[in-house]
This record gives sequence, structure tokens and C-alpha cells, in this order.
Amino acid sequence: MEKEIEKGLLTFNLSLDGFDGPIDMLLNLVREQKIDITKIQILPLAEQYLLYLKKAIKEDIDLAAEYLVIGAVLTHIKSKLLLPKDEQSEEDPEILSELLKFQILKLEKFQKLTKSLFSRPQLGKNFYSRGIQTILKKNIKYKYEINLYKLTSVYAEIQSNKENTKLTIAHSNLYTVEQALVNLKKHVSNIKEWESLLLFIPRGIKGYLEYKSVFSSYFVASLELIKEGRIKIKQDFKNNNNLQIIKNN
Amino acid sequence: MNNKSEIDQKLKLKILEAYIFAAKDPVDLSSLKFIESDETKLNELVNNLQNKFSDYGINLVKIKNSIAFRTSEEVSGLINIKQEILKPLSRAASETLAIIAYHQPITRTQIENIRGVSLSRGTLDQLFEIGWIKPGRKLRTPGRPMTWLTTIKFLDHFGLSDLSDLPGIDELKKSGLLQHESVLFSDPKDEIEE
Amino acid sequence: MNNKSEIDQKLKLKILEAYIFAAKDPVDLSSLKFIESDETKLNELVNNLQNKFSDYGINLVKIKNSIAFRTSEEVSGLINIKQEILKPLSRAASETLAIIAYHQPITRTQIENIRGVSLSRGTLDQLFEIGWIKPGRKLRTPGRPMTWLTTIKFLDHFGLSDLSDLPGIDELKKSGLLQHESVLFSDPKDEIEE
Repeated sequence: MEKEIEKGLLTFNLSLDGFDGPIDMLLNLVREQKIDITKIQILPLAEQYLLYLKKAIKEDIDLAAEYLVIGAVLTHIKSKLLLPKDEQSEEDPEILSELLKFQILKLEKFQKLTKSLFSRPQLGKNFYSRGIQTILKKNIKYKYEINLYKLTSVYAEIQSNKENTKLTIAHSNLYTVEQALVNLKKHVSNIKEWESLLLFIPRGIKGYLEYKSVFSSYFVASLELIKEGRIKIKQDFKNNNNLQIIKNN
Repeated sequence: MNNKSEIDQKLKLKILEAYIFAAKDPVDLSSLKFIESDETKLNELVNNLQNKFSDYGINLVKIKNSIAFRTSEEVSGLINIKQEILKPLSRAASETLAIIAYHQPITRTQIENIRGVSLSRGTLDQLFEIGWIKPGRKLRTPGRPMTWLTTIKFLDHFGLSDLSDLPGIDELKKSGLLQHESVLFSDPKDEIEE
Repeated sequence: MNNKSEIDQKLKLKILEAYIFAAKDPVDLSSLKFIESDETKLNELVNNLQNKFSDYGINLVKIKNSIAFRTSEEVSGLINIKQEILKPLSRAASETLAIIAYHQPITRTQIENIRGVSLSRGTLDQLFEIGWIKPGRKLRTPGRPMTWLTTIKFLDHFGLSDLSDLPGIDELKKSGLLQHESVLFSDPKDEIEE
């Protein structure tokens, strides 16, 4: 364990990867002090932590907020501890230090407990359950099996599927440019005077959206014919900005 | 036989016992050389074990060149009476149960709306038969549709003391159960947490 | 005890033996009423069976209110069986499991406070899926946060017959470290205990 920690610190290298959170890092710094863990000295600890943090920030600006929060708390404690005691101040650096020590001790304790829990003999590794599944034939009564995990995950899945339902776009009767082009071409040779483009739009179009689509398609179709040199187009500013077309000779 | 080899024999018998017990399939005699390399002695050991368990509720049975523990025929019939076979609840039934649990009282049509698919006849019947759901009051809407509720047996089965102990959706999200969230729309904050 | 009841006892012992043997998971004592309805007599029967197997390669172990056959620790090291072995847990998951085991019931936030780092999404989910933890009651504090507990399967896996068998639990209780206090990550919602 000790070796692992030392290795962790050596490979620290301005990266916080090796640590599972800032308290974990503090704990490792405490262990590095090689003193009784119950006699944690906050001041040198704060200095080491801030030093590491300073280096790390230079390397990686996206430091986890949790590391910075502890950094701020330690800076605060440090400044309070170094300054002459302010009787007026409500904040007691001693209390903050104690709380921090408590947290470090607690994590230390649980890391030890984790080790002792996992060093116990374990089922399937150090001792075994019955290997062969027995199948008894007679008088089978089915018992349906579902556990809380399954129940909740099934429900969670339904809910998340609901949140991500697909958007379907309703079918609509839109007029295509191809259709407009075919229609317009039929009339082109007969347009010997300036005529409104609207005149060529088929009758009986219902609905605002449909009308807009027909008009746009006819406009695009007319541009296509201009490109081919078959018609000319102009906008009549006196007459509602009406678009007018004429056969190109 | 001296004392030393007696102890040795006893330990070997124990190892044999544990090994056969824990193995997933009947154990081939040839794979037991690590306990006793001498074939005659190994057979002797197996016979000893077989004799030891001959009048037990579990017997050592020989199957060709393999051996395995089986419940004795004498008592098997007496256990069978109570033997229950676990069968996973179907997907449709699991979903229906979950929806009833979280939305009760709820009608059949409302369940179908949530699942987006119609319920086959057997699903509610099955849950009712198992004893996990029961009919609740009828709704005061046209047709007076019947509602469904979960039962005490349901709470028992899932080890819940109260319906309010069902994990909430937020908690499910936090514990990672809502994994099927769309990647496109996920909150960038969540990505960092990973 | 007359001859009749002796035979009866012997048969009951056999049935018990076979029944527990046939089950893969620990058997709850309450499900053994079909063998012996009298609780005292049932316990006696279980104790007899436990004694019978005490010096065997397989032992009868008690796990809370359940019993199961498991290979004895004496010989377990001497056999090598390929059973399903769980992938090693991540450090976060291991620590989280230990914190839940020793601190239960405990909320997600309280776990995060102890570790001083937020739990990634999959951690609790993984432990829940393995079957080592389950949701407990919700705290009666604002937000009604859900708590987590360990299961019988957890005890079974680590060879514990009871939570009080957890290594170092007594010392931990005396140490005063089981208070939920945190300077840095505190969530006021969780501070007030039930």
C-alpha cells in the first residue's frame, strides 16, 4: 500500500489523475508527511496542496471544481492561521481545520475498511456455492422472477424513451418545382406580352402553405427558364411588386 | 494405516467433497488426479465418499466416468411438492407492472398509452394471478373503466415498506439507470461527471 | 423420543439437506415451514444439520435468516474451480460498497461527502445490478432522498453471517467517524437525519 502511494506521488507530474478527488489527494499528502495521521498539520498540508494545485493549473486549466474549492478553503484557513487572531471574526479557522481533519480521517478509515472487506474470502473466489443447477421435474410451480433493479430499470427505459420520442413531420401537399416547370413550359411560346406570373398558377389551390409552395415553385421554375434563355422576367414596382414574364426572342 | 495417512485420507475426502459440490458439471474421474494420482486409491476414495453419503438427503451418483451430487430419490419427491421454478417475467409484464407501480391507479388504456402498444390479454391476468396487482376503483368517466393498483404482496416481493420507497425518476437518472438517453441532447454537464 | 419420531427426525433432516443443497441461493428459514412448522424445532433441525456438516468439505453457513451450503474454508484454498468470477470492482465502486456496508442506510450525497468527490453515474448502478445493494427507505428530510442498504447476497459473497461480522465495525462505531459531517461538499438537505 505504502509503495503504491509513493508511486502515485512520483507519477503525479502535474496531473491529478491518480487521485480520486481532492480529499484523497490531501490524504496522500498527509501520508507523505509520515506522521501520525491523527496529528494532521493543516498548515504544511495546505502549502503542499496549493503548490501542487498551482503547478497543475498551469498544465490543465480545466481542473475539477472540487480541487479548487478545497484549494480555496485551504488558502482561507492558511491566511487565518497565519494572521494574528481576530477576536471579532465569526469564522474560526480552528473549526474549519478540525472539520477538514475529520474528513481526511474518515476517508482514511473507509479506505482501510475497503481493504479489509475485500481481503475477506469471497464467494466464487475463495469459497464456492453449488455448481450444478438442480432441475426438479415434478410438480413445478412457476414463480415469476423480477427484482427491484429490473422493475426500476424497465420503468426508467420507458420514461427515457418517452423523453426522446421521434419527431414525425406531417405529410403535406406541396407543389414541386418540377411540376411548375412542366406547366410553365407548356405556355412559354404563347407569352408574347408581359404577363403576371400569378396568371399561370393553377386554380383551386387551398391553404396558405400550399399557395406559398406553388408560388415559390413557379418562381424557381421561371428562373430556370431565364437561365435557359427562354423567357425574361421583371418586377412591376407600381403594381404590388408583381412579377411579370415574357417570351425571350 | 498410520495416523498420518488417516488424516491425509480425511483431508482428501473433504477436498473431493468440496470439489464435486462446486463444479458446474459432473466431474470426470480423470480430472481428480490432483487429489489422488493413484487410480486405485482414487476409486477407493470415491467409494468412501459414496458410502458416506449413501443414507443422506444428497447422494453421490456415478454417471459413466463422472460423479456428481444429486438429491436422493427418497426425498426428492417430498421436496418437489414445494419446488418452485423461477421464470423471468416477460418484458411486457415487467413494463406493465412498473407502470402500474409508478402511476396507480391506472386503467388498461392509460397503460397502453404509456407503452405505445396494446396489452395482450394475458398480461394483466398474469400479474393479477401472481398477486402483484389488484383492481382498484372504477373511474367516473364514460365507460367507467377499471383501474389497477399494486398489492401488499408486491411490496413484499420487492422489499419495499411503502410505495413512496420506490426510487424516483430523478434518483434513477442519478444512479445511472437511465442510460438510453440520446447522446445528441445530453447535458454537457453530465459528460464531465463521467 | 420413541422410534417413530426418531425416524421422522431423520427424514426431516434429509429433506432439509436436499432442499438447501438444491438451492443455489441462501434459503430463507421461513420457507422451510413445509418441513417443520414449529420454529424451535426447525432451528434445532438446522443446528443438527450444521453440526453434521461441521467437519466436512462443505459446511452449512448461516447468513442472517438464511442458510446455504458453501465449501469449507479449510479446503477452499486447495481446490481450483472455474466459477463465474466478477470483474474486479473499480476503486470508486469498492469504496462506495464499503461505505454503504458500514454506514447504512446512507444517501448518495452522504457517500459523496465522505469520498469528497461526486459519484460517477454507473457506480451505484453497478453495485445494484450485481445485487449487493438495494434501495432502503427514503429519509424524512426535504427532497426525501433515497438511502442504500446492502443485501443478503452481499453478506453471502463476503462470507458474513451478519453485518456485525464486518471487520472493524465495532471500532468504527466507537470512533465517532460515523457522523455525517462535511465542510466542503455539504448538501443541507441531507444533513438532518431521520
